[in-house]
Amino acid sequence: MNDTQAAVHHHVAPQGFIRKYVFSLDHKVIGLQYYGLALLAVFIGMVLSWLMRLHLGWASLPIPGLHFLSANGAPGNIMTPEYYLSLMTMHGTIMVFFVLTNAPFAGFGNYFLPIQVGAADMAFPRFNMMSFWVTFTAFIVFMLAFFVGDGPPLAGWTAYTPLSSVGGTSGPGEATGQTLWAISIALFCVGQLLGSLNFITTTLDLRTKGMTLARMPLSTWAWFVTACIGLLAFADLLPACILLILDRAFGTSFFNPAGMVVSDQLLKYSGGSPLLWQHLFWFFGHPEVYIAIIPGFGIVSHILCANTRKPLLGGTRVMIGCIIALGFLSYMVWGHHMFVSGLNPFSALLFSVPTLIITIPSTVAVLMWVGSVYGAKLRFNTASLFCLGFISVFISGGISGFFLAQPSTDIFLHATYFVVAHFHFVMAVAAIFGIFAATYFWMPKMIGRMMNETLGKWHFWLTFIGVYCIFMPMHYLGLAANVRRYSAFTDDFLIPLIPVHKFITIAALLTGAAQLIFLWNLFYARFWGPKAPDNPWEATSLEWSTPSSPPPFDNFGGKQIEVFHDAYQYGGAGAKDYVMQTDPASVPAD
Amino acid sequence: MSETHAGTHAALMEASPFGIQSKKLAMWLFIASDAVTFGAVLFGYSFLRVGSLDWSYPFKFSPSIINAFIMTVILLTSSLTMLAGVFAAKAGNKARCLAWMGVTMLLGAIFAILHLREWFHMFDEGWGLFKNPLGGSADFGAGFFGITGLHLTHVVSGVIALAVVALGYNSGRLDKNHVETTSLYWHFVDFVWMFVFPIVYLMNAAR
Amino acid sequence: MASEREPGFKFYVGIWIVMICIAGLEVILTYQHLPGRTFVGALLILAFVEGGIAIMYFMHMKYESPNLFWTLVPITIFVLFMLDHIWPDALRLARMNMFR
Amino acid sequence: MGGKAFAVVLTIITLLSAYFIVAHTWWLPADISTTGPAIDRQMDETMWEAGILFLAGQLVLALFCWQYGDKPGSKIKHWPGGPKPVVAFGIIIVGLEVVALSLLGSKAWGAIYMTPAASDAIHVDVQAEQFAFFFRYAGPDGKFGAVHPELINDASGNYFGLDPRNDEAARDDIVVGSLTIPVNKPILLTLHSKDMIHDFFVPELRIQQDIVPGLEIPVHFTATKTGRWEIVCTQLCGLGHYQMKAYLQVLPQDQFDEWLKQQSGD
Repeated sequence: MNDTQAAVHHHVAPQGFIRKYVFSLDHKVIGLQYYGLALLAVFIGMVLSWLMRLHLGWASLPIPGLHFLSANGAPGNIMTPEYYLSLMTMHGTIMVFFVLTNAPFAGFGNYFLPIQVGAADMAFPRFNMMSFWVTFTAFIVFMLAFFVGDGPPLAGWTAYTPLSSVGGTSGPGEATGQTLWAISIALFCVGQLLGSLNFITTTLDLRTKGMTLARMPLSTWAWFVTACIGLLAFADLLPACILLILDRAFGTSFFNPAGMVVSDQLLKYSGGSPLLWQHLFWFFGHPEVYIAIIPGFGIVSHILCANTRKPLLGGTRVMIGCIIALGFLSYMVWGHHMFVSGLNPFSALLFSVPTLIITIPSTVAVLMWVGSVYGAKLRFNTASLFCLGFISVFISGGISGFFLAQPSTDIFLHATYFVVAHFHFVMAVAAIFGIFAATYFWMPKMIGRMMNETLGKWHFWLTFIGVYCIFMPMHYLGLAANVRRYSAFTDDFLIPLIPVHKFITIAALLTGAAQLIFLWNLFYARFWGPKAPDNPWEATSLEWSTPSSPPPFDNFGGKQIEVFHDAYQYGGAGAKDYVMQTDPASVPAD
Repeated sequence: MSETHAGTHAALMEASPFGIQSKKLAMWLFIASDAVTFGAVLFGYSFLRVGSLDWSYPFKFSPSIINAFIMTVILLTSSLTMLAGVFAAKAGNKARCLAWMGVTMLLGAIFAILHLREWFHMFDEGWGLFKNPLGGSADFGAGFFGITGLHLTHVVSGVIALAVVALGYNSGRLDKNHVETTSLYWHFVDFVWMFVFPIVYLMNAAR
Repeated sequence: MASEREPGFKFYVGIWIVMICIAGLEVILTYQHLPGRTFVGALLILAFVEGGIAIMYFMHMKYESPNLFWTLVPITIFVLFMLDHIWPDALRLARMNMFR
Repeated sequence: MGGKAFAVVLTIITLLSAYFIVAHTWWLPADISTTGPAIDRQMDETMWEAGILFLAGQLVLALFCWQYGDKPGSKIKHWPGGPKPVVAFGIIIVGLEVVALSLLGSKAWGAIYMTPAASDAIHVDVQAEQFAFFFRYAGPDGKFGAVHPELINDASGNYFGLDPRNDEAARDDIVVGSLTIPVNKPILLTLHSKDMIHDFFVPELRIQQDIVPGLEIPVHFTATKTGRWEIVCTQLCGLGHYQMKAYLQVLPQDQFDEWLKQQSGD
């Protein structure tokens, strides 16, 4: 029966630059391509956030050269309110889609999922290649928005209708920019669907001998579950974007109610509803949050074990349970983004219960992590520091979820900086910390060279303290009813808060600057770093049993590998306190 | 790739939990996600319909409903002929399989033609993506043309896919499994229509 | 291999006839002037039966390993079922419409 | 080394973060509504439970990092009692919290959104547009004129699209740019929007409600203090979003009647 699995990947190593590095079928190259795209995107997004923060701190401050980016967006280098909103939209979309989805899931997933299950490549290398290039096209289309007529859209990354659906009359950037946004996101969905198909099929069908589902590393599990979520979530955003395009380009009114009057013009729409867009969007939007964070769960658990030198508390089972529970819950709670948006008050209560229940698997996961630090021989290399940072940041961000999960408190905090702080902590920063941890942990394998630990530690300390300086005060702003998505604070109750914004801005600039250390570290390592051994961290999973760093084209050099136990056989007494997955021996008892 | 390689490779792998080919599994997964896509559109359309105060019921029994019923029968029949093709392929009777696939494509084409014919009738009556000659909510047009358009796209791409697979199968580049996998997609197109027919046609019939 | 348990082609002809009958039944129902909810309910039930038959027989789900069914179908249905959260708002849309 | 440093830094961050909460350095503005206290209580209860979890989580993490660095000769210790009690602990503690919060919270929520407005509530019609709020009082006849979107015209000041010529209910409607209400009197707002989604947010009232085009969303409240507060839009509605605001003027009953008389006068 197994001949049915005889998968595609008996392809020979390609020759020629194009086939090797550009239109490559090799999952490792594609993984690096995704990572590179995310890296480019994250720095663009970061610069955007710098500009936004500067504007929030000093609204009338000229930013040298800004008018080159947009002449009418920043006349005399001073950002206009609408251009602030455009930058905010671009920042949000870039970060959520092209960074938080691409790097931890598509990037590292592509590179390591096949290796960790002992496969030579993804199940469908061609789909894999398509998936990246479609995503890349989406990115290009999206970036075009900066250069079209009236600039990027200003409807926010959630593109709430009717602001996003009635076209140019509703505001600058809504003419062409928003259409580009919709097209780009639709393409992105297609790319991710192809990717998810590949991930799921590879995980289920291409596991090497002995690699039962229970023995898969937690990172693989996380990527697998993420793929399952993405498969259905992006399938929901895709039609939503198509309907949005229909509304914008063909005058349908799915999301536009009757009797809308924009600039004294009665618009010819009838019978649509903005709530429909919000439902369709958030039905994707909440799972998307988990697509961003769940790979972090897996990566952190994986790296933490290698650095605590002991298996995770509760073994892999509890963590897998948490991840799967989160996966299911992610589809039951999207309404908590809409408590005050005209949602039926009854469904608000209905949504708030599963939302609060999310805290249970999250708490259990945190307890497992913290519990496995107990009694460990914790190695404080950069990777493990970022793991610990992840846990701390995830706690902080998760806690504020309690407030937003309840309609009664959300009614005050809904559109305030409290929300900004919450999702930046729990989704953005936590996921980014996961990415950093993975980078410091896996780069030796991916580029074959070690990264500099000292620089890495500097990077960690500055980033860790920095993010707390940026986002912790945002909670306080939120409690003081500081409304988000304001490009300037002119209301009486907001003016006293501007100093806090100045502080946050400075913190953001410094933290952003600290990322340059990381960038330099990465590039230095890539070209001049010391050669990496095959298993620098004394870790056990399959990616460390590849014959070289980076692994050969078919990952294991034609050697057929067999797996004998799960990926976390640490904690033995003696010099070699771990057992590779490929090693029949069992871990020596202490 | 060579069977021998397949053999050796397989022996050294964990069994797939489903015991089916990777590409068949991938097709199933695609079908699941596509089901959600259609689901989302149908839910959206129903949402607007439930919320609408002036919905219009344009479909007369003749010709619309009759036409839609005929289309349903055609699509169901095409599924049957597709099955016949798969049976033939499994029995190793290539010529027979290709013939049945041909019939399936033909039926698919007829379905598309009938569909477009109906569309143009409606355009003549003044229907459109945002036009409603009966004066009610324009969302009927948007929903109807949106959903059936999405479905029609699936039908057409299905016909094309069948053609490609048939050629490949004929030239021996593809095997019976490809035929079976493609058949899954074709049946799914049929499956979707089983929801489109009642929800979009019958529920809008002038009663 | 699963396909041994699979019935012959005649069986599928039977299935085909059944499905056409269901479609016909739906059309007949349409003109029985049933109350709205009953009509919608009946149509949906029939649609699900018909779709189920298509999945189980035309698409051979019944003759694949049960794992496949128990993995794909419940999850997909669960996700789509969750979308039912939108109905309270759809009703609200009608009740609170500005131009009532 | 790294471990101890991390522990110290994390502890400092944690205590500092907690300090500003405990000290209420930045806090919710004083409440001026009858439904607000319930929300504030809910906020405090959540803050207590969340705060304890926050401190516990961060400090325990710090403690372990301080203690269990990779020292030569140190031995691996496993959690005493294994994972089961930990998992159970997590599920029970957080589970109880979930139950408690959702029970308490639903009350506060229901008081605002799931109870009808008092029968003697003063009815004010609110129209939001890019980028302003307009408020309409029914006038002496107590009836609102119908809204005709095609007649809406900011240039001529017909913000609600009223048709006084054919619709006498509309003739005495009072349209003003700021919300003036009497103190201690239930108020019923009907929120609707002319163009985009806007939001009616008065932090002091603890009321935040999106204003969705095509829908008429009722909101009711009772102000308990006289004074002047800001009404701001919290739903991104376009380039002027940040300066879209109006004022809430809460007057003693007699002054309010006075004001209303003047308005209907001219």
